[in-house]
This record gives sequence, C-alpha cells and structure tokens, in this order.
Amino acid sequence: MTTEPPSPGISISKTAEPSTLDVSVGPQHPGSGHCRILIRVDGDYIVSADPDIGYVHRGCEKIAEYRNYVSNIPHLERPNIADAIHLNWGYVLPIEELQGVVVPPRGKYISTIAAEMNRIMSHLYGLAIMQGVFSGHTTIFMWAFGDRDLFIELAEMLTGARLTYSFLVPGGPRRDLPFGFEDRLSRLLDYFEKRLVEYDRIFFSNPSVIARAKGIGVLKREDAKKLGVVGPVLRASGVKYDVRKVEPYGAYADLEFDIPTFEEGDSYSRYLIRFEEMKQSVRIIRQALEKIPKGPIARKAPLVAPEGEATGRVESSRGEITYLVMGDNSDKPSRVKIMNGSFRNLIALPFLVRNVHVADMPIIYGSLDYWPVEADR
Amino acid sequence: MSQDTLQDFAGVWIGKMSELVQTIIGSGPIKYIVNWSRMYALWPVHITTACCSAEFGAMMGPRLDPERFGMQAVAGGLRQCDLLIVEGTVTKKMAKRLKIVYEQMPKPRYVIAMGDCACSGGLFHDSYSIVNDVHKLFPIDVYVPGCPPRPEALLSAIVKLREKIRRQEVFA
Amino acid sequence: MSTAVLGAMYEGIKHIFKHTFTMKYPYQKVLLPKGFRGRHLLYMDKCTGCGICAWICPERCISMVPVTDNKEYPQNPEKRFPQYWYARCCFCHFCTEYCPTGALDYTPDYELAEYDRELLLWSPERLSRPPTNIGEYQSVFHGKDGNQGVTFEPVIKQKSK
Amino acid sequence: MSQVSLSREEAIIGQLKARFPEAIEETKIDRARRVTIHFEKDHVQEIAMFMRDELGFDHVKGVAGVDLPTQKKIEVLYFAGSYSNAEVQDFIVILKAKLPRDNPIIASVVSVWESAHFHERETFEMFGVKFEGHPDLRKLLTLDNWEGPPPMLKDIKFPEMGQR
Repeated sequence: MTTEPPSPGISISKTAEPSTLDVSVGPQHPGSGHCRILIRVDGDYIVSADPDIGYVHRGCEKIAEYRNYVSNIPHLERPNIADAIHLNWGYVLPIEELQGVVVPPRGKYISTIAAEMNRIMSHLYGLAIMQGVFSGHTTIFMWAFGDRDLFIELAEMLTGARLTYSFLVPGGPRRDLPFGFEDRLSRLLDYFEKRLVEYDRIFFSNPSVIARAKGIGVLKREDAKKLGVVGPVLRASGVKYDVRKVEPYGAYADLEFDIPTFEEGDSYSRYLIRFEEMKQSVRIIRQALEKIPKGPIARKAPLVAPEGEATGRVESSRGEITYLVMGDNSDKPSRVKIMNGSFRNLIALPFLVRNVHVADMPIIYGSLDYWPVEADR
Repeated sequence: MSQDTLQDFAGVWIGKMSELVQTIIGSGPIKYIVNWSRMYALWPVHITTACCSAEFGAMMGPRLDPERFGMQAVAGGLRQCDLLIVEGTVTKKMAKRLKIVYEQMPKPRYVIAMGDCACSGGLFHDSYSIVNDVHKLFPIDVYVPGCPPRPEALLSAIVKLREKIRRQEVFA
Repeated sequence: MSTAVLGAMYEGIKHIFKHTFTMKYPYQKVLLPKGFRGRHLLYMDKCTGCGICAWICPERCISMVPVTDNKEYPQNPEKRFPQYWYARCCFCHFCTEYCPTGALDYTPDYELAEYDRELLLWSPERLSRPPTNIGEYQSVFHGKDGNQGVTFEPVIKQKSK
Repeated sequence: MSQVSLSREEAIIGQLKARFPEAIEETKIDRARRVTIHFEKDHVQEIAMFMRDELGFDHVKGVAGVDLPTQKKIEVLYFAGSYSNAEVQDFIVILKAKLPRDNPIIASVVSVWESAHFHERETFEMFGVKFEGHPDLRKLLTLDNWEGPPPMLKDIKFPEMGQR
C-alpha cells in the first residue's frame, strides 16, 4: 500500500480504512475493456467504486463544430457502432426539425426497419459479450455472435456497410430496400424466433445463469427514478418509459408493440428485458414489412440549417439518446450535445456495486450493457 | 593470469558458442520450424482501445473461427501473448497504458494497427485528445484500414502477418 | 431445476449434429451485395476534377492531384483526379453519392491491409483498377426455418439445386 | 391535439412564473413537448426543487454548456425530464442560465437531482463551470493531468483541417 502507484492517475485516497485495499479493474481487462473502475475492497466485499472513464474520449462534440451537417454523420455514429442507426437518427431528427424537412412515409418505415434490426444486433452483442462472456457462458457467445452475423448480412444488403451505416441523412434514408430484401428478412426472422426459444433453454432458464444473476445488483424503482437511468435498466426496475411510445418518431406511431417491464430490478431481470425486447423488435419488423407504403424515400434537404436550436430523441438499445443541435445559418452546427444511455446509466454502477462480492461486479457491469465509447464520446 | 583476463577469455568463448548456436538455429530447416511454430501461436492481447473491438469480437466469433490459425481465444495474461491488436482510436489517456501493455509482452511480439484511427487518427485526426501516430509508440507490422475493418479484413491482415513471420529471421 | 439443467445440456448437444457455421475465410469469401461500401472505383474518363468529393469528405482523406500520363481527358483538361489515403478513409461513400458525374463507384474490395502506411495512398491510376475480390459464398438455412443449422454455400451451387 | 398539448406547456410556464416572478427571465415554447426557460442563476436550486417536488421532473437527462464568446457568457442548460409524473412524461424542459465567461460559478443541483452528478463533472471539465456544492468535482474524461483551458471553449481551435 505504501508503494507509488505504477501509472499516473491511480489516486489512492489517504483516508482509507487500514483493512481496505484499492484495486484497479481495467483498462486492460479481458472483459470490461476501455474503462477503468477503481474499486475499494474489504476482504471479498466492495466498499466503494469510482469509475474512471474517458479512455476513449475523442471529442466528438468539439469535432462536430468543425464539419458540415452531412460530414458530421460518420463520426457522430462512431460512439456506439453496435447501435449506429440510433445515434445517427437522433442527430438527424433535430436537423430536420430546424430545416423543416419532413421525411416521406416510406423513408420512415425503412428507417424503422433498419433501427429495429440494429436493436436486435445490439442486444445480441450485449447477450454475447456483456452477459454471456461475463458470466462465463461461452456457448451463448458463439450462438449470439453467429446469429448477429446473419442480421449484419442483411444490414449490409440494405445500407452497404456492416456496422457503421451512415444510413440516415437529413431528408431520409440513403437507399431504398434492395430487391429480395423482404423475403430474406422474413426468412431470417422465422429462423431467429426459433433460435430465441433455444436461447431461453440454454441461457435464460439455465440454473447456473440464474444462480449467478438473480438477486444481484438490485436497483429499486425509486432509486432508478432518482438516478435517472434509462433504457432497459430503467424498465427492468419497473418504470414504463420508452421514447417510442412517449414521443413516437419514425413509423412507431402506426405500429403495435409492447414495452416489457420487470419489477425486480436485479441483474437477471436486466438480462431478460433485452430478451423480451428482441421479441418485440421481431414483431415490429414484421408489421413494418407488411405495412410499408410505396412512394419516395427521401426529400432533398438543404445543406444549411437556420438559426435556432432543436432537441431530438430516440430510444436506442441502451436507452434514450437526446441530441441538442444548435444552428447558426451556416453549414456547420454551432453546438452538438449528446446525452446518451451509457453515460446516464454510468451512475448506477458505483451505486450498485456497493457491498457486493468482487465476483459479482462483472455480472452487474454486464447487465448494465455499458458501452464505454458511447459514454466517453 | 588475472581474474579479469580469465573472464574475458571465457566470455569470448561463450559469445562464440552462442553465435554458433544462433547460426545453426537461424538457418536451414530449423529456422522454418521455429517460424512455423510462431505462425501458429499468435495469441492476441485483448486491450480494447476503442470501438473496433466489436469487429474483433466478430472475428473471434464462430463465423471466421481464427483458431484455425492457432489464434487462441482471448487470453487475459500479457505474458503469454504475442500479438497486440490496436483496436481503434488511441487517446492520449490510453496511450500510456498501451505502451505499458506493449512493454510487458514477451519478444517476439507483433502489432497490428486495426482501423483508421490506429493507422492515422482517422475520423478524429484533428481532435485534442487523440494520438495520431501510433507507430511512434511502437513499431507496427501490419496496417488494416477500414472504419471498422470487416472481420475478414482483419483476418487477411493476420494472414499477411503470418507471411511476414514465415520469412523473418529467427534472431532479428 | 434438474430438468432445466438437462434441457440446457440437450440444447447444446443437439448442435453437435447440425451443420457447421464457420466459413473457411481465405479460401471461401462471402458474396457481398451490390453497393457494398468497399474501396472506391474511379472512372477516369468521367471525372471532371471538380473536387466535390474532397469537400464532402468528413475526414479530408481525398486530395486532388494532377496525373502525369499520356492520355487525354477532354472533360478534365487539368488532369486533376482524386487520390485517396485509405489510412483515413471511413468508407462512408458520401463522395460517391455527391459525385455529380458518377465517376466514383462502389467495389467489394476490403482487403486493403499493407505492411507500410505509405502504401495505403491510392493514386488515381490505382483507384481505376477493376475490383479483384469477388466472393461467391452466401448463408443458406438448412431444414425448415434453419432447423438443421446455417452454412455458407457457393451461390452457383444454390441455383442448380 | 396540438391545442391541448400546447396548453400543457403553458401550464408549466404559468406555474413557474407564478412561483418565481423575478427569477424567470424569458420563456419559450419551442414546439409541442419542449419548453425553454431562461432563469437567473442564483435561483437554480430553488427552481430545481420546485420542478422536482411540485411538477414531478425527477431527473435530468443532461447538463450542457454552450459557449457564447460574442456575449462573453457561458450558458448552462439543464434538460429536465420526468418518470413519475405521467402527465409530463413526454416533456423536456430546458432550463438555461447565463454565467459570466471569466468566472463561471453556479450552485450545484446534485442535492436535488442526483442524476446530474456525472453531467456536472463533465460540464466542469469541458467548460470550466464551477458547480458549488458538488460532492466530487473532479475531471472526468480528459487526461489525468490535462493542462490548459477547458477544451470545449470556442477559443480552442484545431489546426487547419485537411493536413496529413
């Protein structure tokens, strides 16, 4: 304890109890990746945790002031490439509001299909790495990643890229549904629904998973409201809040879907809620493929936005993303602010890992589905 | 004969012997055997510097299965690893840690710069918190462009790296 | 409890008898859809050297350079063509979309790895080479709704079935 | 529909104006479900308390700073939202306070809205706004020993783009 910290930044506070020990988890870590959590342990119990983020802070908001509205799209979706469409959409919505551009209905439906596919992919990623690998379940990693690749194949067909689509520009999506896309997607959804049953048997009903995750890291409803967490973490604590219902964007107003909620608020219900959301996403895509109207997909939007500010929000797979875009009659925004799910859920991590075993920390961390790059921007 | 000259005498002989051993191992069929074993034991460090790790995960997944090339699943210990894949943006905060990780790896060690950000700074090249020139931190063997590169592109870089290892000298 | 354990084990064991998902990459390559955003293809007889691609590029990886070859380009008398630095290009292909003459196109080339960073600088001549990486494998569901697993099969074989 | 929803926005503004007649400087309804309120910076905690207890805005979605070098001001924006009050669940109320650019100090709202903890730390780091009463006001994202001015200020210019 008396030795100098090996690298700058590891600040060990002087007022620690003699029986405690400070442990630095990350940033080189087989699971957590590019985030460091400084935990203080007493025996096997965590006394307190201090997340030290910013290892991937790239200054997106600053860079956005230097590029024009279209050129901003690629780097503003990089913060979460598992969920690129939502970050892209949240940025495009306020610009469309400023410019007064209305996307045609077909464009809205295409965006909705792409977004829901992206939600499935993102939840599969979370299921594979955040929940599967962190609870020591390698089979679900292989299965979920394999099925995610099948969805990526279709996303590639629609947008032309695997993860970073840059698909939505002000005015609407860049491409129409390609030939044969609907058939392949509905066939994949049939396959995927059968796989979900298998996921349930091997992972969610698996007693070894339940034993590790059930009752761990309980976030009560009042705490969830007070801490302002969003997305699946909030809904697992029993608060029914989803931007798709609260402030419908895209084609969500025309589509029927439920918002699954759980009352327990523990890690296992946070695992399950993503599983239920994938089922709802399948339902949404099915309806959208059926109802999709004919017509133009996009309107031409100007490259300049008028003076003013607009706030737009979407429900990404990690929670609500709110974008503030300020325009000043030029082709560059004067300020872009991103308020995303990971950064808002970060506050739950030091709250939840108090008085738990060290071995439970990866489970709680994984159940939050925290994406460090998104939080750091 | 003093102590020093004796030691010098012995030192010369030991040096000559080790040179002999190096020439024997470093030439002929033994060289190929050594390089072949290195080719099939590329264990990657998993330090996720940024978002390219999603595609690194996809490469480690079932579709491409790099264990066919002897790349074992991600190992936590640095002392067993030979391959450092710089997965994306290196911020100034991460660069120090990345350097420490590189220095802890045993020789011979190889580095792949994955993604535009690791190659040149990429989309964020003019940001205040980015290291644009990762090659100034440590030598890089293969550059893979792409933002992020397809998993196949990363695997093709590993194939290229194996080609480089196959041709290299044992004692570089 | 014990039935759930057995169910999970059964689910895992069942997959031993299914098809393997793995695609043997360097020998089998996936058939990429039309419009996949790989490296760019430059039609030098269409490019007018206007520089809109360099303006829209989010990371300014495109520079307009003069070309010194013997050919004549009537639409481009100054012989200025885009040059890409692929160490920086993010493959968003806004350049392709904003090109007023359609001189840029998509290719399925993605294997751009090089030993040296300077080799990632693609001159206009290099950009105008036709794509080389043509895959032919595609995912196929076996059984009803993919009961029997997913494999990657050549597209030609699928059609003959 | 829009008539009904706009009256809800006016109701919120009316309640705030009735309670704080001197602190509210300017109000604006951007569109349905968006309300912007400019207020005097000394009253931030009272307004936050009123918003939380009386109106049901129990969390903030974010705290943002905006640098206005021409006016020599830094604007702090609080994006307040609600989970518990079903009537205003779809609202975002943007509270704005202007601080002097050379010495930006405002009282922290962490004691009212705990969710502002990391957001205020980030605004402190990016704009140099000091939140008085914040329990743990440290730098969050940049380098541990980041020297120099806060990076999001408009004075900080990047080198010219387009250079390799």
